[in-house]
Parts: sequence; C-alpha cells; structure tokens
Amino acid sequence: MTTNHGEMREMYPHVGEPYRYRTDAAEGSLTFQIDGGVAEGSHTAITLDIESHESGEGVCRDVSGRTHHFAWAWVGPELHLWLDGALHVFQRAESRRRGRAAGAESSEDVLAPMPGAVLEVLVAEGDRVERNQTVVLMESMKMELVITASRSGVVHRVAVEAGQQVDRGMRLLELAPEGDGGD
Amino acid sequence: MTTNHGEMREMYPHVGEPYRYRTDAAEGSLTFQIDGGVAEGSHTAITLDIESHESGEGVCRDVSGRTHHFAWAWVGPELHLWLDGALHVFQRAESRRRGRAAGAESSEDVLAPMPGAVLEVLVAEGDRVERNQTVVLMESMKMELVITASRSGVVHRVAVEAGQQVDRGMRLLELAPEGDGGD
Amino acid sequence: MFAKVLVANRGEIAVRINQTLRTMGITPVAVYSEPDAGAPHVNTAEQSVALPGSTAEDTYLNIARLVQAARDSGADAIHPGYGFLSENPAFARACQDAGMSFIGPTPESMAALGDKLRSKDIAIAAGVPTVPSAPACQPGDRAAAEFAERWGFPLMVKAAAGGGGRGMRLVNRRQDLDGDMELASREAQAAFGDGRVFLERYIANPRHVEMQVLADAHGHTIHLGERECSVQRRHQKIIEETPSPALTPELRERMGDAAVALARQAGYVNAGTVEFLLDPRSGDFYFLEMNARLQVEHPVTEAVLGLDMVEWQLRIASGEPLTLRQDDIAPRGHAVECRIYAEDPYRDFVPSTGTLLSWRPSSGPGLRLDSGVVEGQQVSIYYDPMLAKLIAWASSRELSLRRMEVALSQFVALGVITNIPLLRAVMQHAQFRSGEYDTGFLEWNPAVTRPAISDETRTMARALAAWASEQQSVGMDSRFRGNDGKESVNPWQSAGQRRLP
Amino acid sequence: MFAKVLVANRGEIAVRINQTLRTMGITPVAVYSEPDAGAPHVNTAEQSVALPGSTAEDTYLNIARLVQAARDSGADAIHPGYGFLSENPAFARACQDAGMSFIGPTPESMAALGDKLRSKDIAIAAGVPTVPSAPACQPGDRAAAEFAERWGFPLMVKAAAGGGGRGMRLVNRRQDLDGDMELASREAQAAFGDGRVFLERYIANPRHVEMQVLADAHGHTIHLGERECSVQRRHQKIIEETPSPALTPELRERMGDAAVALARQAGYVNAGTVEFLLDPRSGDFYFLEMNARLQVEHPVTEAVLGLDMVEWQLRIASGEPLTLRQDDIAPRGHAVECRIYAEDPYRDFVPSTGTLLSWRPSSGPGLRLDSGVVEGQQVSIYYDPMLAKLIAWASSRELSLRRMEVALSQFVALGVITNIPLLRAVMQHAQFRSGEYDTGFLEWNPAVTRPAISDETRTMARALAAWASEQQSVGMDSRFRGNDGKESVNPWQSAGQRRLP
Repeated sequence: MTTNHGEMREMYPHVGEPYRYRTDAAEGSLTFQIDGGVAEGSHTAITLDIESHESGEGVCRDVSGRTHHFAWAWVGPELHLWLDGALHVFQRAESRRRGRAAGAESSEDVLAPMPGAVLEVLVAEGDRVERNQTVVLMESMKMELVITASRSGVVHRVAVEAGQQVDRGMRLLELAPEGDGGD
Repeated sequence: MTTNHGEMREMYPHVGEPYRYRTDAAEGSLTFQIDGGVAEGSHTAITLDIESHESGEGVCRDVSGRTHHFAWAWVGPELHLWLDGALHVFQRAESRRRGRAAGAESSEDVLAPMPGAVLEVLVAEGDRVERNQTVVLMESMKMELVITASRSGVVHRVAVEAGQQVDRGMRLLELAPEGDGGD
Repeated sequence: MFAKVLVANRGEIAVRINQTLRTMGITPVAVYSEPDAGAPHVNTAEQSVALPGSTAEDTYLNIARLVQAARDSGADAIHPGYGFLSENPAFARACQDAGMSFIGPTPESMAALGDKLRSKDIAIAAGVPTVPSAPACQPGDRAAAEFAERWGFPLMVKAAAGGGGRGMRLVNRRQDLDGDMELASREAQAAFGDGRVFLERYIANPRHVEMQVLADAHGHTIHLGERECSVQRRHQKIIEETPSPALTPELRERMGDAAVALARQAGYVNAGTVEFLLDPRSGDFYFLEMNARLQVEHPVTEAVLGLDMVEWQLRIASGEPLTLRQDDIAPRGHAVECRIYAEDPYRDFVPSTGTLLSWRPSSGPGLRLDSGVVEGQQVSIYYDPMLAKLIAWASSRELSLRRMEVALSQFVALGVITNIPLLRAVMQHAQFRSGEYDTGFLEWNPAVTRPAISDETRTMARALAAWASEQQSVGMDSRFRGNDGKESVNPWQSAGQRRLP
Repeated sequence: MFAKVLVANRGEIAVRINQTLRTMGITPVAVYSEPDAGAPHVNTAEQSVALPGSTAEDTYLNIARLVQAARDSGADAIHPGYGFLSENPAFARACQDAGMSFIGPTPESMAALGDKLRSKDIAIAAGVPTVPSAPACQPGDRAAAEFAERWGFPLMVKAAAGGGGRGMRLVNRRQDLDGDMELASREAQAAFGDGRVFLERYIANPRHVEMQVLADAHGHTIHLGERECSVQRRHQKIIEETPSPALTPELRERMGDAAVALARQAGYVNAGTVEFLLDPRSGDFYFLEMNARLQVEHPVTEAVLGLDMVEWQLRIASGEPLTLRQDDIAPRGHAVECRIYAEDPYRDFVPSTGTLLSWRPSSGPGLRLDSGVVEGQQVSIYYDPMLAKLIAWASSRELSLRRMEVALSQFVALGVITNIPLLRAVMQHAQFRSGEYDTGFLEWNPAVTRPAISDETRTMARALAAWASEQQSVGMDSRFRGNDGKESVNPWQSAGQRRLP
C-alpha cells in the first residue's frame, strides 16, 4: 500500500479554494481522500480503478462499475483535465505565484486576457480610473474585447499602443500602487 | 545558406542500398541531393518547401506548387515516414548493427518475425537444416506463421519451446557457425 | 467540368471543398496565410500558393492576390467558400474578368441581394412576405396611426436610410409613438443626413428558418427543404437542424415556394439560402435575407437528402443542368449540426487560443466531422474561432439529438477551451428537445451558459487531477514516441495491481 | 426496450454497438481482457467488467464468465457482435437460461444454419439454388459419370463427412475422375473413418454477393439488398460495396426473394446475411451459407438505406415489430467499405504489431469511420488485426470509389504497418473500377500486392526522411506537451525563411 498526498486548486470552470488530497493504492484500486475546496472543512472520498495511456488518455471505473473516459494535458502550469466531455482546469497549489494571495483578483497590472491586437488605449499615464472602467479596446478573432480596470487607481504606465499585437498575459497598463493592493 | 549531409537506408517497402544526401537551405527552400540507392552512382535532386509540426506532421511543396502531406515517427531505430498515404521506413545508415554486412540476409539466428506464441518446434539440436526449411510454427493474431531457416546449417541451440510467448526479434533457434557467415 | 479549382478560403470549409474536388477528380489549389502554413486545408489540397501576411485583409480578403494565385496556378475556377469574399460582387467580377469561373451566382444578382432594401424589393416583387412596414412617414401622420392600429404594439421605428441600429427604436405603447418617431428621426438626421423614418412590425422571439435553393443556368430552380437555425449566441448560429420541428408539410411547401420564387426573381444561379423569420405562434414567415453562397450548415441538408451540395455547385457552375426535380427531394430521417468553437461558453463566449494538445473527435454510425484543425495545431488570433462542425444523423429527431449528445461527450479536445459543454447542455435541455424554442433560447435559459457539474463529477475530476499530477511527478507522462533505439514500452499503465473479479 | 445491454465483444464492433445503445438511451456494459484495459470499446461504454486473462479463450470466448458479468452488472440483454461467440448456440442458450435476451436468432435456427449440411437442406427446402451435386457415389458409378456428363470439368470431389479440405480434390479431366475419387475416398476414410464422397460442380471465379435480411418475431421478413464482397485475401473480405456492379434489378429481386425464403424456412429472427456465389457469366447464383449475426460490412447497407442495423437488432430482440416493408427499401447512391488491417500487404499479409504512434483518420462529407483503436494504443498479438473500417458514400459508384481513394491517401497511420496502400491500389485499379471482378481479383492482379512507388515519390520520401532525421538531431522533435510552466512554443516550424510569392 502506497500513499501520496498534495494540494491542488481548481481554476475552471469554477475557481475554488485549494483542496488537499491523499491517495492510497491498494487492491488494484486507488482511494482518494479530498479535503476542503467546495466548503472549507468538507471531506469526501472516492475509490477508482484507473487505466491510463501515455498519450494522455485514460478510463476510470468507480466501485459500482460505472466507467468514465478522461484525458489530460499540461498547458504551462495548468493541468487541463477532460472528463466525459467537460473541461476542468487545475493547478498545483504550490505552483501559484508567490506573493499573491490565493483567490485575490486585484493586481497592479491590467493584462491582456488573450492574444490579439490593441485597437485603442482609452487612458493616459496619470489618469485616474475607476474599477470596471473601460481602459483598452482589443480585437481578437474578429471580436472586440473590452478591457476594464480591476480596481480604482491612477495609471502609472501605458505599456502598449494602438495597432500593437499582444500575447495572452502581456501587461497593457500598470496602475500606481495603492495601499497593500487589496481591493 | 546552411548545409547538412548524412547517409540513410530504405527498409520498406523496398530494401535498398544506403543513399547519401546533402541538404542546402536557401531562399526559404531546401534542396536535397540524393546519391546512390536505386542504382549505385545515381544522382537526383529535389527542392522542397517544408512546413512541419511538432506533433509529427507536415506538408511539403515542390517547385511546381504540388503539395504533399507527410508524417513521421521513430519506431525504435526506424524512421517511419508516411507520405500521401504510403509508408516508407528508413534507418540512419550509421545506426545499423555493426559487424553485419549491409543487405546480407544471413544470420546465425532464426528470429521471431513478430510477437506471438510458438506452436511447434520442428527441429532439434544437432539437426541439419536446409535453407528455407520450415523449422518453427508460430501463431499470431489468429494466423499461423511458418518460420524457415535463412541458410543451410546445423541447429546449435533451440531457444524456445511449444506454447511459449515470444516477442518480435526474439531468437528461436541458433545455427552453428559455418564459414564466414556468407550465404 | 473544371480541371483545377482554387479554393479562396481556409479552415473546415476549404478542407470540405477540397474533399469534393478530389472526389470529382478536380485538382484543388489551396491558398494560405503565414499562420496557416501546413494547416489541414493546405495538406488536403494537391497544390498550394502562399499568401504573404497574417491578417485576413492581407490574405484571404486580398482580391488581387487571390486572382493572381489562381492565374499562376492554372486554375480555371475559384470557389469562395463562405465568409471572406464569398458575397463580394467585386471578387466575383474580378474572377470573371480574369477568365475564370466564379462558383456562385452572378455579380449582379449577388450585388442586388447584398443590399437590404433592394433584396426586400425583390422579395416583394416575387410575392414573398416581408415584415409589414409603413412607408416613410412623419410623426402624427394618419398613415403611422393606421399602421399602429393595424399591427398593434410593440412596433419598430426605423430610419429609411438607416443601418447599425441608429435611428431605430422599439415602441412599446401607443402614447410613445409620436415621441419615439421624433427621436428616431432626429437621430437619423444626425447620422445619415436623412430624417425619414418608417414603421415596421416587431416580430417578437421569432424562429430562424431558412430554405436551401439550387438553381442552374438553364432556368431550373428547386428548393432542398429547410434548416432550423434558432439556437444562436450573439446573433450567430451555433446549432442547426433539419427538418425544423416548427414546420408542417403545408408551411414547408409555402416557404419553399416563396424561396424558389425569390431566387427566380433575382435571376439566381447556383446554391443559395433564403432566410426567414418565422412567427411560431401565427405560422407567418417573413423574408430576412438571401445568402448568395454555400451556408455553414449545409451538411444537415446533405445528410437527410443524400447529396453533395459542393458537387452540385461545381456542376451548375460548369454549365451542367440541375437534373434533380422538386419531386426528387425526399428527406430521410433527421440531422443536427453543432459548431465547435474555441471559445469559453461560461465567460461570455470569449475566444480561446492556444495549441490543440488533444483533438480526438468521436466517430461512428450517423456521424460526420468537418474539421479545419488537427492535433498539435495552433489556434491563432487571426481568424474565426470555429474549429469544426459535427453532424449527427438518425432516423428520428429524438435519436439524432441523443447521438449528437453522446458524440459531444466523447469528443476529446484539450489545449483550448471549447463550447462543447454548452452544446451538450443544449442537446440535453428539455425545451430544446421539445422543439419549442426560438432565437431567444440562450437568453431565456441562462443556466445552460453556466457550468453544471455534479458534486460527484467534481470529486472525480479532483481525484483524477491529483492522480495526473502525481503521474507527472513520477515521470510516467514521458513521451512515448521514442527515438532511443529501444522498442516502445507498453503504453498502457495500470494503477495498482490488476483487479480480479 | 432493454435498459442495459452487455456487449460481449471488443474492437470496432463493440464501439459501434455502444454508440447505438447510448443513442437509444440504453446503458452499454463493456467487458475487457487485460490487453484491452482502457481500449476504446471500454471508454465508449458507461459500465465495464474486467475479464481476467489475455487470450480470447480466457476472455471473449468464455461463456460462463460473460454470463456472470452480464448478471453482475444487471444487464437485461447481451449483444454478441460478430466473431467470438456470435454464432455459438450454446452461448445464446446460456444467455436465455440466465434470463437475459440474446440479440440474435434463436439457438435452434443458429445451430441449424451453422451446420453446412443442414443449412444446405434448408436452402433446398426453401427452393434456393445450391451448388449442383451428385449424391454419395463410388468411382465408376453411373451417377458419377452422368453428373460429369451434365456439368463438365473441372469438378469437385468432396468427402461427405468432410471439412478442412481433407478428402477434397479438384478434378480437371474426365480421365482423372475415377482415380481422384479413389484418392479422395481413401483420404476421407483415413481422416473421418467414412469414405463416402460426392461430386459437386466447381464454380470457377465466382463473385461473392450476399443479401442482408431482417426478420421480426412476428413473422415479417424482408431483405435490405445486397453487398458485393468479392475482393478477398486468404478468403477474407477486405473491400465491400453496395449496390453490386454485377446485379441487374431482376437478379437482385430473385436473390432477395431467395434470401427471404431461406430465412423464413429457417425460422430466422433478427438480422442475418445469406451469402451466395454468383457466376457472373451465367447469372446463376448458389447458396453458400447464412451468417446468423451482424456482418462486418453492414455499414454499406446503412449508408445507402439510411437506417441503423443495430437499432433494428435491438428493436426486434425486444419484441417490437419490424415496421419496414419491402417497398420501403430504396437504396440511394453507392457505398464502399475498406477494412483497415495491421498487416503487411507486401509480405503475404503478415500481421503487424506495435504502438499506434499516429492515427489520424480522414473525415468529411460522405465518410464514416468505425474504429476500435486510438492514437497511442498498443496493437497486440492476441486478437484479429482489423483496426478500423472506413466507409465512403457518394451519389454514384465512380464517386464513392474515388472518395474512398482520397480518404485512404489522407489517412495517417504510423507505428504499425497497415494495408492502406493496398486498399488504395485496388480503388485505383482499372478492373476494380470497371466492376468486372471476382473473388480471384488479387490472384489475377498480383501487381497490387507489390509496392508501386514512382521514382519521383521515392526521391521525395528519401529527402523527407533525411530532413526528419536531421530534425531529430537538432532537437526540433521535442515533445510539445510542455509541463515546464512555460507557454508552448508555436508548433509550426518553417524550413528556412518564409517564401515570398
């Protein structure tokens, strides 16, 4: 009997609190103890037979014999798990960026949510912006994207200009620090 | 302009002599000089645009614009190349087993041509066998396979018994050495 | 018949056209932008021409380059697919001027149908119902009052010269009519320099039902039945089916006759689609527009009729007569299509990009996949996020919806976020299954655009995520495409020991 | 209708049955041997039971274990697929004894049809032509001489108790008749303890044409037209098509009537296939055997008729009446199926094993894939080497053959050797295209079992091999499924700089 444990965090479709797991392998099956997550302090357990495949596909069976098809791939630090037709995204809890509170939405930066082209920057350095104010317009895949400020503050730096191509996660604007970054 | 060169050998569907190649990259295209192979001393050249993909697929275009779909994978030391629906297998010339003349079919051993089960061993140690004599019957994928001796000689050792599972390339019989191994 | 056809498009529709061209023994020529180098629409062609640049404007919308590519490659015809230049009369004319056939209608009928006012005139001339409207009138006019009297409220006020929503207002109550007409007129004056407004009946929650038409160059025009396209997000269809659950045989015949009359009136040749708004309560239908090209959702028609629309497009464009008679058109069973988009159904359909790390479509009886991508491909920002179309056919609507639902649940796609879970939720939805839905379906049922994951599934997903994460740690996720001279190991791994029964 | 059905099979047919079960809202239960853990027939089911062991005998042929698995999982019926236990009356009886429905005919009619002599008697009783034969006779008999007189040479001598080719001889000349009968009789005596022999007419180079039959439990039997299965290697079909190029409407009707009469005579219920040898010169046909199960090649019938054979099998087994009338059976277009085997077409069809490193089937209009494997899967030694079936439909035979040929040329399979190039060569072959072929096709055309690669293609392959080999050297073939926390790099690599037009 071998035991593993660790901590994961759901990112999609629900963003949840981290959960802890413990895995016990015995009798050809794996028993998972899942703690936390949906409601802090909750505890669930599930026992699965898992047959997997190096190309990233597998099948698992619960104790009732019900059989589920799954597949997985790493997208950067994200573990994308496909299960019976639905996507679930996870991260290892320890791989989240340090210095940033788990679940916090605030940031000093306004980032590009996806790759695309900048159509228009609606603010200038030194401007005061309100939370949810539209600051940049982008275009991606024939769609216009409205980028809003995640908090109120003063624009410290404009990092892009109209017409520029940006990658996902690229900084568009930097807001001046304000207190401890809480919202 | 960068130049590469090397030596390859066709294994399937035709087993051919090794050929040498030289690749010159220029103007967005690759020009291949192919020497030897079909007829020793022959020389052909072809210029291709190649777009490839890390998942092992690609498309190439010759100077007339004709476009071909290809894919490749390494199966052990063999390069399996799929081109417009047909399989071609190659090896790097240097990766062939040393001490064995290129193209020679003779060997001291009778090997399993594919995985399967041994049905019957028709010879015993010390038996004299003729070239192409049936020495072992195997079963694989509901088919009976007839294994013949690749040369005349005396059975030095029987390495398997009836009912045994064997992998591809596993030795079934060993023939006693006879002269320099030529056929 | 043509010997070589340039396909001025990309993605699934270019692949699909390549397939029929090759089936007919015609050489397809692909064009491709830089991000599309090596994409499936290139490797399914037999010849290809690079278009420098990445944006649609530089490549698939560049008339001069496309005509040049066709000329250089020796093509004798151009197929525009849908989107891009498919309804651009200047492109059709440029092809003809270069001595090549354009696979579609004449530039003249394309231009007429592309203009909203002209196409409405054509419909009226053909006796096809359009949305009732009162001619240009002033606030307080007797004509306005009479129109309001006749049709009731709500009503639309629209700018005669209008477009883009400017000068347009929904009038809910009689007492607002004059005021709203004033406002609309001022807006129209400001926007277009033309303050004329008119009243139009407001069709609440219509169904979107369209009729497929085929017309040859010898005056023979038929319709191929309808497609129901009412499930839409942001006014874009995502699910289509045929037959429509809303049509009686009598209504089908009337709509089909209307579509044929309109195509004849427009002098239409080749495949086209007449779109209607259908009021499911009254059974009245109104001409919306005619799409002068192959439609995205044409495969559902192919599935129930057993024909190849692109084959007919090519035959007609090469001058062959349409040998099908209206009586030959006998649909068999039911077909549904789902458009698979790289977009997040739970975050306002925002497009998703990335590398398709897994792309393993379901297959089997009654299923067809028209795909523009392969595993390992980059989904870029440059073009429409539609990856593929899945089509399910079965002997009844109930079975084809369930076949689709099963196929969606088996469709492995990883690396980009797709709308597959939304499509599946619609297939399972009681209202959709009942057939009683309209273009407001997603609006009235916001629950389908929210994730619905049972606690049991969530626990299983968490367990599997933990497991997969551990697999990586112990190096079991190593590349199986070995090049180390050793035989591949058995790729099946078992968790723990083998179970005994 | 059933709630839960155990599928006592593996590979593509188990996957295909799962698909229809789920479409009909019935829970499929898979069984699997150890090498099949995680195979597609398991992950397309909703429930599964492990069968310990690897060999067919221990697993898919183990009646007791299969019945136990069905009982344990709560299944109310068992579908046997084809092969394995599908024509084993003891299995059908064991299912019934355990209180479960067997989806197929009764054990009694299965047993009768499984016996060559009894099935020939049934055919004769039904008035169905069988191969002419002289009753058991001695060398020098008048009966033997008269039979030889009537039918000419060559003739077959067969052992009355025979089987497996023993006691069987082809007699080419009159002067050999007595001697060959002596020899055959002695062989038969030695082999079976029964020296009786009889003469049978030798049908040289027949076509293999079969009729699909459906019969319900209420006495209603129809046929669904024919399938032409004459392209065979080692007496196993590899390509099937419908309609047969050899059948006139009149011949089709006669063969269909014969098949229905035979099924009725046998008290047959459910889907079955009556196989005939057709003498293409005379138009005479002879009963060969009846397959009391679903046939591998059933999808071509589904493609032209627009129905689901497994759906009908389930309806009939659950007692529903067959609502199709003979007049409803109206084929549309033409369909062809190719069986994709892991075998080397150039080395006497020797099976090939290994890991499927690439498996990227073609898809699109008119194509259907029934596959039992996925990329990354191990193709093992344990079972039949058929990987998948590809089915192409089009409006004409010419187009469906070409559609198939194109699809085969686009079907990427790497890691095991497949017969795809052979299938493609047949699709391109003038004699096959003409429709004038028989069961000797591969024998008469050995060139299609030899590689035919043009010098140009060979040079291109060598160049690409050199290129791919260099790619590996410089590390460009690195795994793109990254786990290093960095975004994947753009997976498209360009050789050299970008071309300008």
